[in-house]
Amino acid sequence: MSDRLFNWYRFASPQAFYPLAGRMIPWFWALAALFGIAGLYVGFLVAPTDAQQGEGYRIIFLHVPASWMSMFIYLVMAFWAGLGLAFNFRLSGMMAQALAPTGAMFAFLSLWTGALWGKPMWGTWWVWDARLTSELILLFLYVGFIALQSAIDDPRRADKAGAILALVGVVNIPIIYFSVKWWNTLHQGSSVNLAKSSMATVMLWGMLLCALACWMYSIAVALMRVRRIMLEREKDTLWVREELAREAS
Amino acid sequence: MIYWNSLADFLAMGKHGLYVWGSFIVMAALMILEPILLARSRKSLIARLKRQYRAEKLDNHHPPREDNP
Amino acid sequence: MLTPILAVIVRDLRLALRRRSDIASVLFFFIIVVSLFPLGVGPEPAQLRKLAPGVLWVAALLATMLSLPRLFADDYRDGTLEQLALAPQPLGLIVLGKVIAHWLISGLPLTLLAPVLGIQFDLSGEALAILTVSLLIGTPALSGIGAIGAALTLGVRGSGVLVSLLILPLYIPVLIFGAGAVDATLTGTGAQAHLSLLAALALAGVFFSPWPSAAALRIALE
Amino acid sequence: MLTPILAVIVRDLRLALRRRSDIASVLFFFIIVVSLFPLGVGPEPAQLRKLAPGVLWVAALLATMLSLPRLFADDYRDGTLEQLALAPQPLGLIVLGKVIAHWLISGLPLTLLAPVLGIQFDLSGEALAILTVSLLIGTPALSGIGAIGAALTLGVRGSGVLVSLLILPLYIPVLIFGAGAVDATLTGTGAQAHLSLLAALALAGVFFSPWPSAAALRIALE
Amino acid sequence: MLETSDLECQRGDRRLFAGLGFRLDAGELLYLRGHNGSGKTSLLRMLCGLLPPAAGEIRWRGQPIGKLGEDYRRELCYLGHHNAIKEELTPLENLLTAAALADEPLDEDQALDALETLGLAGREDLACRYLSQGQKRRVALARLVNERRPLWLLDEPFVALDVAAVDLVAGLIGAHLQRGGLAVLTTHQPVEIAAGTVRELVLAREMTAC
Amino acid sequence: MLETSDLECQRGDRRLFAGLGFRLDAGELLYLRGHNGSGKTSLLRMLCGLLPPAAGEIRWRGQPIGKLGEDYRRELCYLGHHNAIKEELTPLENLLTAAALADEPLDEDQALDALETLGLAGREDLACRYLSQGQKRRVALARLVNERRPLWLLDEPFVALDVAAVDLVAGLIGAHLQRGGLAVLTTHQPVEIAAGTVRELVLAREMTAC
Ligand code: HEM
Ligand SMILES: Nc1ncnc2c1ncn2[C@@H]1O[C@H](COP(=O)(O)OP(=O)(O)OP(=O)(O)O)[C@@H](O)[C@H]1O
Ligand SMILES: Nc1ncnc2c1ncn2[C@@H]1O[C@H](COP(=O)(O)OP(=O)(O)OP(=O)(O)O)[C@@H](O)[C@H]1O
Ligand SMILES: [Mg+2]
Ligand SMILES: [Mg+2]
Repeated sequence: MSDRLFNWYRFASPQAFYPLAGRMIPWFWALAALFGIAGLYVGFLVAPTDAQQGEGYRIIFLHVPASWMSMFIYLVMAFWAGLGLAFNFRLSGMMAQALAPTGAMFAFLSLWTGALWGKPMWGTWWVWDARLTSELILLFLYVGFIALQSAIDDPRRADKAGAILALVGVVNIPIIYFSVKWWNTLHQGSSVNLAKSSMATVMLWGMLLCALACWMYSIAVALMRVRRIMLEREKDTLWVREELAREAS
Repeated sequence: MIYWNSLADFLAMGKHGLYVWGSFIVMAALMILEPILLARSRKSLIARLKRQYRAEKLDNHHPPREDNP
Repeated sequence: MLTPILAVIVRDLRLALRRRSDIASVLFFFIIVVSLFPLGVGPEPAQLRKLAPGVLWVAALLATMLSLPRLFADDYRDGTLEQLALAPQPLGLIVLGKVIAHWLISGLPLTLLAPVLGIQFDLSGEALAILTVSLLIGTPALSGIGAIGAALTLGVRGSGVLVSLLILPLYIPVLIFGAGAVDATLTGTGAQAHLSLLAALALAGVFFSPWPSAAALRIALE
Repeated sequence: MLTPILAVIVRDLRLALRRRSDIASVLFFFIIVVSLFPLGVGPEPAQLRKLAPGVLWVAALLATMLSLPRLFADDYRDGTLEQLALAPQPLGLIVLGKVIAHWLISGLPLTLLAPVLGIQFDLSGEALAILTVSLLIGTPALSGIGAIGAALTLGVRGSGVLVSLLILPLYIPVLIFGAGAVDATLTGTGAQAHLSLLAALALAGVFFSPWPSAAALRIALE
Repeated sequence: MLETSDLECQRGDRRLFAGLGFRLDAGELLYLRGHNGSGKTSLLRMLCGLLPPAAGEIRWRGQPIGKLGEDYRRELCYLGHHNAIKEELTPLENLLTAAALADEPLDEDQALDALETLGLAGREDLACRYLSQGQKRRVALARLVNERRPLWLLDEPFVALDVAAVDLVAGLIGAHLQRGGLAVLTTHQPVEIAAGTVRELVLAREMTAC
Repeated sequence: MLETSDLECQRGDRRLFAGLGFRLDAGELLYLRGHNGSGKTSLLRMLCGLLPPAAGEIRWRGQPIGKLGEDYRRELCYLGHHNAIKEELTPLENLLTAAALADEPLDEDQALDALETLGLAGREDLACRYLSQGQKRRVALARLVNERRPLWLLDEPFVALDVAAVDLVAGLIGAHLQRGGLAVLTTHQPVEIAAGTVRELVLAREMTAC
């Protein structure tokens, strides 16, 4: 094993990561709050009404960030899971496990806000449209991942089984993303286009700020959760005892 | 700068207040609830671990595992 | 490369013939689900015709899902799975054999039965043909995808619900395209597109799924 | 006389809690079957309301049938059934305990879930109440009658179909009176008659069926 | 106390034994011997009443066991090839459940003691699925520690046990015989059991009874 | 040929053994000994490659078995606690199927001979469900008659066998060793096996290797 890889490995050890994560969490909370306030200010107070959709379009500032995060978190989770399967890092399984509930929450929020948007816009809460269906599948995948992991007692085995499921489910992500292109559906196509945005710049800004807020939020929550998982899984090691003793004092 | 004329207008959101605020409240609630629940479960976990360590110290078996990655 | 697949298929088929009631119970379940609905809904032909693709496909899906938990569980319990994992061939090929055998035991008979049951719903000849074709193409995907779920939940606490929870979302596209094909024929828009998507799903399901399944089985055996 | 029944119930409930997913899978199946149909059929409330009793009852019946094969099979395989047969109490009482436990694990949760799912079908409050009551009365009959089938499957080799064939005709009256009760409420003719017939079926099912089941089990053990 | 006369066993179209008769009294041990497939398990299951004999009769305290029914079952304890334990439950739960179903009083302390006797201390709360083969057998055998019913029918109790556990179980059976119990036993291993009278019954093509 | 170094086994939160190393060469027999639950089965499964060790390495002909993969599996024959036979199939079918799945040529005559060697003549066409416990084990062991792969890993092969069958299987293992094969064996029964070198490895709290 080369020296560099070894260092990487040490850094990826829970023992080294735990205090680091603890120091990073407040910063991400601060960033999340900052972007969140800015995004909501722009989106709900500054942005003008949409010509076709009226005020209902403001759901976009919630719906799009939630949808993006649900997909993005899945990719990150699958990445960690695959890493764990390939190299047997202890940290990677914990990261995957920590990300899943937050991802599931955003998938649910994407569905919820989408449904609440669909009623006024399309006149129905739900259609079996490709994007909507694949987003629903994403939520199921998250739930399945969580359920599978919690059904297996041995954490090593749980990590591996979860990793396989996560990797199999990755095919769903491009389907969600490109479904509006591949099938002509009720759902809106992609309108964020850096070259020539079809949206008013203000709207775009609001959306991006909200998305950034969700991103920072996800990182903060995932770090919190991974720290909890580390304590739980490594409770018999020396470092957890020392860490807890240090925190108490 | 601010687009709205009155608070009532803001709350009504055209005809779509129910939908917009329904989305917003659920999203906000979940995003606030999640970290709170996490912090609480962390606290109870730490309390449980401390109890366990004290019990182990009392009957003095189960030496802590060295960290071996 | 073919011999181990063949050996597994032959073995599984022979076992299925030995306990014929397993095949029969899948079919029987299918028949019951499909037949009970017209009874419950009432006999107006127009309404029945509209229900038909959904009911038949949902029934096929449920019947397949029912037989999944046993796909690996028996071999796991009596130690045969260990021996299969220790065979010199890649475990994926062996799983492929089991998937094919599973389809021959459950998917194929369902497909053959479907047109007969479709008559109850007053479907036209063309719609019946498309229904059969869609099942013929779609059921292998069900077996393939199902294998992943069965393998992942092997030996896991309370695996029954987990299989459905893991597999069902992946079945939804198959259901949509399958029922969609028949629907499209009924409404006259042509089933071509649905069928080719279904074929793609089936190919992916059958030839890709054995590998993650094999990995999951090795984990279960640890 | 009550202690062995209680002991069996406690044991089976504990086992069910240990593999909680078994209960969950029955419920999950029920939810899926009930929810997929409105999706397949389309959202017109009048049509849905007409479908509701049939779909809910058929789903409950299928969900119960799903959990039946495992009623005795696990105990048979690991030798516990032998021990139960050698217990000093009459085997019938033990089977009665198992039937009650089975109902608590499958029938009762289904019943509790049904009104929630019924809302999807746009049922009125009164119809929902009758639906729940009919399930509450009817599902014990399903467990009781099913026990006979499950016991016979253990004994009679390779003819699971035959058993379902024997059980299903016995299930159909339950289905008819159960769905009929809700239907009658919807059309305003009153559910009284249906419900009392259902109650008679349930009593007979629960208290009579353990004895033939016990006999079938003894044959299976020979 | 336990008598058989002219017992015949037919499985499929194969007659395993016929004309088998023996008599066992309080404090006596009967070894069933015979090669694999000679019908030992079948005979034990007949003695339990699970398998009706093709011919002949089994009597307990002078009465045919078919007539005694529950009264007979209340006096016997059978342990078969299968362990009859639930993999999902812990050893403690398994033991308590088995006692409850057999309608015998057993409190948790007794059960814990029994498990400890069989060397399962520290595994009381681990689901049986995780136990080793021998540990599973030990869980099944832990029933015997507090078992006071007079007739024990044990089908290869020593399988998968290590030497220490074999001695221990042999001791349990010896104590049972001392208390005036009866035991019928099959095993392919040579095991010493302290018993007043040891009878032996060899099931073979040419039957030899004692 | 088969070497392990510094092997560690962890099940749940229990460390069964650590720092285990041994070396086995052609014609040698390794007895694994240890009380119930000491980790013999776990070790055998590690040697098969089914269970990844928590630490340490297993080498076959100098190469780590993880790397060899199929080439290693082609050289080993494992027999576990479970018989790996299908109750619905007959002994003959079971044997032929097992050979086909293990990618070994075996024709019907050879299979029949193997079954006859194990005393199953006359039962070739009876579904295994009807066989006695010992007969089922014999069906599983019949594989060994024509087995020519060099490494045999046998987990309590003698369980449920009668004396004649134990001798027979011991003879099969002896012949295998004579041919230059290797065998790793666990058993709680005292069995004589003719072997050039017999090693012994005791798994216990305090590990003793040879
Ligand atoms: C439950 C229903 C819905 C689901 C599951 C859903 C899902 C998604 C997903 C996954 C995305 C992100 C994908 C991407 O950026 O390409 C997205 C974006 C979007 N959705 Fe939805 N959606 C739903 C309903 C709606 C409704 C009713 C509308 C409006 C009428 C809508 C409008 C949009 C818009 C405008 C975007 C941003 C597209 C872009 O700019 O890239 N969605 N939705
Ligand atoms: N249907 C059948 N047809 C023919 N033979 C049968 C049938 N059912 C059982 N047998 C035979 O009956 C015998 C049953 O033997 P049993 O299980 O009582 O043997 P055992 O003495 O306990 O053997 P072991 O020492 O192996 O446990 C076996 O030889 C089996 O082959
Ligand atoms: N999840 C777990 N938690 C704690 N202990 C476990 C867990 N899983 C397995 N074990 C223990 O690991 C050991 C496994 O032992 P193994 O099956 O290898 O024993 P063995 O030497 O083959 O015993 P036997 O002679 O009884 O076959 C047992 O002691 C068992 O209790
Ligand atoms: Mg026997
Ligand atoms: Mg073992």
